Amino acid sequence: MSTSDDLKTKKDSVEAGDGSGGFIILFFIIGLVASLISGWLLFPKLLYSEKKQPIDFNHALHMELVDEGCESCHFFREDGTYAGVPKLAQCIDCHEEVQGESPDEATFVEEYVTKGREVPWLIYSQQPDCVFFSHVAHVKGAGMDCATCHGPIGESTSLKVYEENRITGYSRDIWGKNISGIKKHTWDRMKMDDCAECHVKNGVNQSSVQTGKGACFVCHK
Amino acid sequence: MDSALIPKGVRRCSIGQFALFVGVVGVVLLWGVFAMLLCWIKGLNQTNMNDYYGFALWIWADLAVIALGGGAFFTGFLRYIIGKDELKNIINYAVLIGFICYSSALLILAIDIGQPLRGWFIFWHANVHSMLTEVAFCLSCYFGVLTIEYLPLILENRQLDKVPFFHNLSHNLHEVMAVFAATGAFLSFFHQGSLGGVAGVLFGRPFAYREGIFIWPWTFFLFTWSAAACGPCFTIMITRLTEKITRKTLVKQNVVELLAKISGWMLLTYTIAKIIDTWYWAAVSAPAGGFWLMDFYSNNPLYGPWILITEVLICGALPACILITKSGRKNPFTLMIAAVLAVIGVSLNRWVMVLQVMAVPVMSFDKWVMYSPSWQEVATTILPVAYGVILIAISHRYLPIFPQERELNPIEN
Amino acid sequence: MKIDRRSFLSFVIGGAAGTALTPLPWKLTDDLSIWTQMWPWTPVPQDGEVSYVNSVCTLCPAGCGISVRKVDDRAVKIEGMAGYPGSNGNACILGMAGLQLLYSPTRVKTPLKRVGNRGEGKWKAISWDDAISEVAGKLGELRKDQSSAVAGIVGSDRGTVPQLLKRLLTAYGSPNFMCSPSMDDSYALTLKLMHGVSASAGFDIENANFVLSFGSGIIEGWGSSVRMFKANSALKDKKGKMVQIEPRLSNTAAKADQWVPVRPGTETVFALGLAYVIIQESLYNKDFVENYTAEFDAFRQMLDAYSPDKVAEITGIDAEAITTLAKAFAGASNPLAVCGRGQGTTPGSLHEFMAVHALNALVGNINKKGGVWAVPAPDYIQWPDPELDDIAQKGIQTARADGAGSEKYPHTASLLNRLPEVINSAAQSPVQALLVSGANPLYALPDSKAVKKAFDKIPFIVSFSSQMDETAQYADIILPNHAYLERYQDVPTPTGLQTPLTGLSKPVLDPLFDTKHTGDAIIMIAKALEGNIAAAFPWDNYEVCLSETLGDKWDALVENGFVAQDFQEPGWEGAFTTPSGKFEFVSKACAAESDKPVFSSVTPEGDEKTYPLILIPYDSMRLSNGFIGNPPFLTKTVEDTVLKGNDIVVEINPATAKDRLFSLNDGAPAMLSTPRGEVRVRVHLSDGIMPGFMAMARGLGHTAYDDYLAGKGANFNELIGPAEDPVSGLDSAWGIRAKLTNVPI
Amino acid sequence: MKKEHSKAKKYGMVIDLDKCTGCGACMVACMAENNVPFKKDESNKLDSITWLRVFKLTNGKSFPDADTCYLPRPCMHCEGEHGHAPCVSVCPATATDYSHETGIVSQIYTRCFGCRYCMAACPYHARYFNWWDPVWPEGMEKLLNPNVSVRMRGVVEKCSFCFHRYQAAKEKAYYEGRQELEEDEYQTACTQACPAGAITFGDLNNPKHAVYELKKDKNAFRLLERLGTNPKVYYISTRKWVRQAGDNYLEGYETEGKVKKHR
Repeated sequence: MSTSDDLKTKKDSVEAGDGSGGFIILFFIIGLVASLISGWLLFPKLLYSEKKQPIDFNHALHMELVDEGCESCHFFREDGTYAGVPKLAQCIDCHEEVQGESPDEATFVEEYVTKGREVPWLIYSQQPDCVFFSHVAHVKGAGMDCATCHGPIGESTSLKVYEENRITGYSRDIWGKNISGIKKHTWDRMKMDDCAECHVKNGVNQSSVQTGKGACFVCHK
Repeated sequence: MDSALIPKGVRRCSIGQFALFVGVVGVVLLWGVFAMLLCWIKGLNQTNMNDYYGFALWIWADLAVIALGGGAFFTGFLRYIIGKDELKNIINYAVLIGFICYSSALLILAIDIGQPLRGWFIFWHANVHSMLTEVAFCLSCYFGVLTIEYLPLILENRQLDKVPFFHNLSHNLHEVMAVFAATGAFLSFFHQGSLGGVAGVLFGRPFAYREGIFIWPWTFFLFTWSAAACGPCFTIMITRLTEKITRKTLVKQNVVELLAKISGWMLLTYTIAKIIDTWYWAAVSAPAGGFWLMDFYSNNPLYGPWILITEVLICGALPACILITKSGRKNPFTLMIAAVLAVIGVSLNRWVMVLQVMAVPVMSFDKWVMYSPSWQEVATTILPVAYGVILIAISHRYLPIFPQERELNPIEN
Repeated sequence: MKIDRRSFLSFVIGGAAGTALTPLPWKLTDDLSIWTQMWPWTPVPQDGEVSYVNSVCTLCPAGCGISVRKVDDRAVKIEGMAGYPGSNGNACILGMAGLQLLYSPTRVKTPLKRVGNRGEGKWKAISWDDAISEVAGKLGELRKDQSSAVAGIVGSDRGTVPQLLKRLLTAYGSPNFMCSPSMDDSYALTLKLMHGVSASAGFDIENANFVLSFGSGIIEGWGSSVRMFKANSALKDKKGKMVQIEPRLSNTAAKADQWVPVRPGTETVFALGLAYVIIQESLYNKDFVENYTAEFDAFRQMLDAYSPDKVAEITGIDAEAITTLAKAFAGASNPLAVCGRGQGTTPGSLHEFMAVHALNALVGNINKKGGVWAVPAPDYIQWPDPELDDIAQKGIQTARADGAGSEKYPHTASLLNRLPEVINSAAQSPVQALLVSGANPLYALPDSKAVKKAFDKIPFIVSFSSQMDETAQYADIILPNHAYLERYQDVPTPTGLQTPLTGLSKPVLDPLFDTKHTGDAIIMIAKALEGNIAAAFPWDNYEVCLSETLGDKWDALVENGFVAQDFQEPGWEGAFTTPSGKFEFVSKACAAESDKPVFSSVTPEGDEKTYPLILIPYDSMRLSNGFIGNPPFLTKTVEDTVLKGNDIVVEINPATAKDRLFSLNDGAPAMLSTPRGEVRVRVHLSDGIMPGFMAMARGLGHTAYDDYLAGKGANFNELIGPAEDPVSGLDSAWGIRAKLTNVPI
Repeated sequence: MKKEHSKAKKYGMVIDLDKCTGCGACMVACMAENNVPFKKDESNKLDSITWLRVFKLTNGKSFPDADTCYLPRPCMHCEGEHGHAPCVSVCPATATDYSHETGIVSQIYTRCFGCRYCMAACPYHARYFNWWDPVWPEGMEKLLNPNVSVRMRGVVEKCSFCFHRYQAAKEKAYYEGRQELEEDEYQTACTQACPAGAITFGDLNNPKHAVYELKKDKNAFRLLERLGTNPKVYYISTRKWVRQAGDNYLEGYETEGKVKKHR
C-alpha cells in the first residue's frame, strides 16, 4: 500500500463534500425509495402467478353436513396414511346428480363426475417431495387439530386463489402470504422452521447429534 | 493512449503490446470460462471425478492456491504485527497475489460443489463441527479483508486519486490497514489450519487422519505453518517472474532477502515438524488403523515413496537450507530455485493430502483407484491462473504496486 | 459532472441499501435454492393409496408368488408373496425388477406390421382386426397347399396358452408345435427311461443333507432360485454338506463345502466313478437295489471301466478324493445328486443325467424324503379333442420338421435346436409360417447366425411378444401380448418342486397399451380361420377359456393365487412303469446306437490347434438369459468383471493369460474366436477358472431392446453351436474350443 | 424424564456371509424401493449409485484353492463416538445427521449442496454422488416410490436403512394407537428381499430382536472396526479369511490365506 499523504487535497475534498452533500443524499434517497418500492411491492407481485381451482368448493357448507368434521372427507386409511384431498369416489355418493344452483356444481358433475375424471385440485399445502409429513402422528399421536397448521379452512365458503411461486413451483402458502416471512398464526407459514419450532417446543425427537434438535429424517424422506 | 492512467514516473510497454499480451491470456481465460459454464449447466459429470474421487483437482487447486496465497497474510503479519517495515515494498504485490489466490479459490469452490445455487447453505445451515464450515467462514471473511486491502491500491490510480472521495477513502483505509491486516492474519491462521483439518479429521481414512489437540488435528498446524513458509516463496517467485517479464527490477534485493530469510526459517521448522508428524503417523497412527507406511506407497502405479521424499526433502529441507544461508539467498538463481521448490513442495503436499487420500484403499478388499482430470477440470483450474495474470498485468500497468519502482528504474529523459 | 458521477454512485448505493432492506434478494436466494430442490426435470412420484396385489411371477419356470405394491394405479414395487409354496415371501432379483419390463419403453404398444426389411425396425401400427385378418389370411392361404408348413414356437409347453397354440396348429393341420429346450426335457427323458413314467423331476432339497451337484448352479438360478437359496441357507443352518462339481469357481462352488473342479465334459465319467466306489464298497441301498431295480448287474459290469484311478485320469480329480467323496455321499442320511448345468437352460447330455440319477438310485434316494421325486404334471387341461377336417387330418400325419418323435429320437417331443439346421439344409424351408409366443429363438438358440439364416428362409413370421425382442424385430406381424403383470395366466408346478402345484398369475393393473392376451389372439385367429378350426375354440375369449378349464380350481386360484395338490412322498411301490416294472439302471432305449459306449461324454466342437482354449458359459442371477431381456436394474448390478462398457469380460486363469503369445493384463481387450463366431472381449484374470479354459456369462449381447441393454457385451449363443445328444437329440453342448487374439489396432 | 420403553433404538444389521449368495436381489430391492436412478452404462462402478453394494471378496489363492465370498455393504450407519460418524461431522451444511433416537445416519438431499466431503470421509464408499441428472426411460418413472424423494443432480445419497418404512410403520402404529413397533413391522427392503435370508435387521438395543443375539455370534465382525467408526452392520462368516478381510491386520497370522488387495 502506498504511503503518500496529501493533506491539502484532503482539505479540499472535505469542503467539496460540504457543497454537494444535498444532491448526494437526494439521489441516495431516490435510489433507496425506488428499490424499497420494487422490492416490497413489485417483487411479490411478480414472484407469484395466480391460478384458479378447477371448480370452487364450499368447506363451511360441507362441514355442516358431515359428522366427523374434517376427517369425514380427509380421512386416514387403514395403514395410517392420510388420504388428503378427496377423490371423486368420495364425492359421488351425493353428487351423482347436480345438487344446488351453483355453476361450479354443474361443472363438477358434468366435467368430472359423469366423465369419471378426477378433479385436478390445486393443493395449497402441498409440501415438496423431500418432505415426509405424517398426519396421523400429529392428529392421532399428538392430538393436534387441523387448524393449527391449516388454519380455519373449514369455515371458508369458497376456495381462495392459488398462488404459485414462479421459481419454485410451490404454493404460496408454504412461505406464507407475508412476503417477509412473518407469521401471526401457527398456520401462516409451513416452512421447515415452523415444523422445527413446534417440535423443539414439544421436545419431539430432539435427537440429532449435529444440531441437538430434531433428527432430519423425522420430516424428510 | 492510456498514458493518463499510468502512474507518474514509470515506464510501461506500449498499449499494443499490452493488449496483445492480455488478449492471448484472455483466450485461455475464455476457454476456462467455457469449461466453467459447462460444469454449471451440465453438472459435474463433465469432470473425471467419481465416487472414489469426490475431491480431486479442484480441491487440490483450492488448497494449493490458498497455501500460495498465504504470502499475503504472512507478509502482512510480518509487516503490520511484527513490524518488519521493509516489507512495505512488497506487501502490495503480496496482497494482490493473495487477492487473486483467494478469489480463485472461491471461484473454484463455486464450481466444485454439486449445487452452486445452494452454496450459501454452508453459511446459513452451518454445521459447526465441520472443518469445511470453518474454511468457508474464514475464507470469505479473509477475502473481504483482502478486498479491503486491495482497494486503496486501486484508488491510488492517478485518475481515481483525483476524485476527492476516493482519495480520502483511500487515505482512511490506509490508516486502518493495520487493523485489517491483523484481523486478516488471525483469520488466516484459522482457515489455513482448517484446510489442513479437512483431511486431518477424516478418521475413516488412516492415510489422512492425524491426532491433534482440542478439535484440531496436527495437519491444522502444519498447513498454517507451511502456508506461512511457502506463501512468501510464491510471492518472491511471482515477483521475480514479473521482473523478468517487465524487464525491470521492482523490489529491492534486501526486501526479497528478508522475506526469503523468514520463509527459509519457517520452512525449516515446518520441515522438521512435518518429519516428526510423518514419523509419528507412520509409527503410531497408521498402524493403529492397520496400515504400515508402505501400504500407502505401494501396489499402485503412481504413489510411491518418491512422493514423500520429494515433498519433505527435495521441496522442503533443500529450499529451507538454501534460504537460510546468506549466499543461497543472495544468489538470484538459487533463490529462485528454492522458491520454486518450496512452491512445488507445498503444492505437492496439498496434492497428497487430497488426491492420495482418495487413492489409498481402506477396506482390505478395496482397490487403489487412479484419477486424471478431464479437460474441463484442467481448463477451470487454469482459468484463475489466466485471470490472475491479467489482473496482475492491469494492476501493474495502472497502479503503483511497487513503491520502489520509480527509484529503481529512473526514467532518463 | 462531478455531481453526476457521485450522485449516480449515491443512487446505486441507495438502491443497493434499499434492495438489501427488501425481501427481494433474500427471497430470491432462497427460492433459487428451492428451485434446485424441485427441478422441473426431476420426476416427482405421485402419492396415493397403497395396495398390494398378489400374483405369480411368470418370468421364469420357477413361478414364484409375488406381491405387487401399487400406489393408486401405479405398480411401484414387486416383492415376494408370503406363503407361496417354494418361494415363500421372496422373489429373485429378476422378479423384483419386473416392473422395468412392464413400464419398459421397448414394449410393443399396438399390433405392428413390418414395412421395412426384416430387422430394419420399420413398422406400421395396425388395428387388431387388420392384424388378425392379415394373419388368418396368410394362414388360410398356406393351408391350401401345405398345412404342416406352419410351425409354432413356445417357451414352455405347459399351461393353457401354449396348449391353445398347439390346438390351433392341430386343428389347422400341423404337427410342428415346438418348445424351447431346457434341462427339464433331459430330466423328463431320464425319468421316462429309468422310471418309465411321464413326469417331471422334483427335488426334495429341503430334506436333503448332502447335495452333490454336477455343475448345477444351485445358487446361480438352477431350478427355482428362491427356493434353492432358502434350501442352501437351511443346509447351512443344519450343517449339511454341499459338493459342487464344476470347472469354475461359480458362486455355488464358492458357497459349497467342497469344490471339485472336474474337467468339463467328464462329469458322466465322474458320476460313474462314484457309482463304482459305492458298489465296490457295497455302500448302496440294498433294499432298493435288490427289490426295485433292474439291470443292476449290467450296470455294475459296465462300471468296471470306471475305477477311481481311471476316472482320476479322465477327470483330473485325485482317486483318493473320488473314493472319499463317494463314501461321504453314500454315507449321508439324505444324499441327493443333481445335474443340469448352471441355470439348466441347456438340456445337456442324457447319459450324464442318467449317470447322476443312477447315483440317487444307488443310495435309494428316489421318491423318498430328501431325494428325487417323479412329479406328475397337473392335468387340469381336459379339452375335448378338436374335430379335424381333412386338411388337418392329413397335415397332422406329416413328419415333424425338427425330427422329434422320429425313429432316431423316439422319446423326444420337440427338438427346436435342430430346426435351424433343418431349414438351412433344405432347399425350401419346411416351415413357411412361424408363430412365436413366449420365446426368443433368435437370441436364445445356439449359433444365432445360423438361426437368423433359417428365419430368413421363413416367409411369414408372427410374433406374439409384448417386448420388441430380437425375434419380434424379425417378425412380419407382431400381435403384442399383454405384459406379464397385465394378464391372467395359469402357472404350472415350479420347476424342480416335488409336489404338483397350479398357480394363477393375475393382472396387477389394467393393460397400459393396445395389446391383447395371446390366448385371445389365438382364439381370434382360429375364429377368423372359420370352419373346424373355429369350432375347436368354443370359448368367447381367453378368460372364459381359462376359468372353464380350471373349473372348480378357479375360485381358489383367484383367492389364493395357487392350488397345491395334496401329494405325499411317492415311495417305491408301483412307482416304476418301465418294461421291467422296476427302476432300470441301464435303459434299452440308450442302446440304440450300438457303436457308442453305453454312457457317453460330449467333446467340444473345434480344432485344438487353432483353438487352444475352451470357452464355457456361466450363468448369473444378475443376468436374465432366457427370452426376457435384462431389465436396467439387473444390468446395473452386473459386475465390472462381467461387463465393462460394451465389452463382455471373459474369465481366464492368470496362468493361462501368462501362457498366451501376448501377455494379458486384467481388463485388457482381446478378440475371442470360436468355430462359430468372433467377438471383442476383455479378460479378467481369475483364479477361479481352470487353466486352459475361459468362461463367459450368458445373457448379454442383445441386439434388441433399448440402450440400457442393446449392444452390451456379447451373446454367448453367437459363439457356440448345438451338439445333438445321441439319445435324445437335444442340445448337449457345454462349451466350444476358442482362441484369444490381439485386438486389431 | 426419558421413558424406559422409549429407550433409544439402534437399528442395525447382521449379514450372514455364509448364506449370502451374491445374487443381488437386495441391490435391486433397494434400488426399486429407494428410487435409485440408473444410467445406460453402469459398468463404471466408480460412478454407479448402489446404496447397497455387494462386494466380491477373493482369498487370493490360485486355482484349485481359490475362494470367493460376497459381502453386501449398505451404509454402516456408523455411530462413531456418540453419533459422530465420520461423514456426519464433516458435512458443512448439516445435510447428514445422526439421530440418537434410531441410530440412523440420515441424508437430506435437498440440504446437501454437493461438496462431497462426506464421501471423502466414509471409508466404506457407502456414499454416492449424483454426477448426472437422474433420468428414467419414458414411462418408467411410473414405478417411482412416493415414500422416497427422488434425488437431483449434484447431491450425495446413500442407504437410509429404508427409514421411510420405519415412518410408514409408525404411521400405522399411530393409527392403531400403539407406540412401539414390532420387529417385523420395520424391515429394510434388502432384508425383506434376500431370498437366502442372509440379512437380519432390527434394533441392536432390543433384546427381543434377533440382531441382539446375532451380533454377539463368535464369528461376527464389523468392517474396519479399528478405525473407530463404530458401524452398525455386523457380518458373520465361518471362514476365517473372510473375517480377516473385515479389517486391516498387520500381523501375518492368518492361516486360511492372506487377504488379497485388488489391484
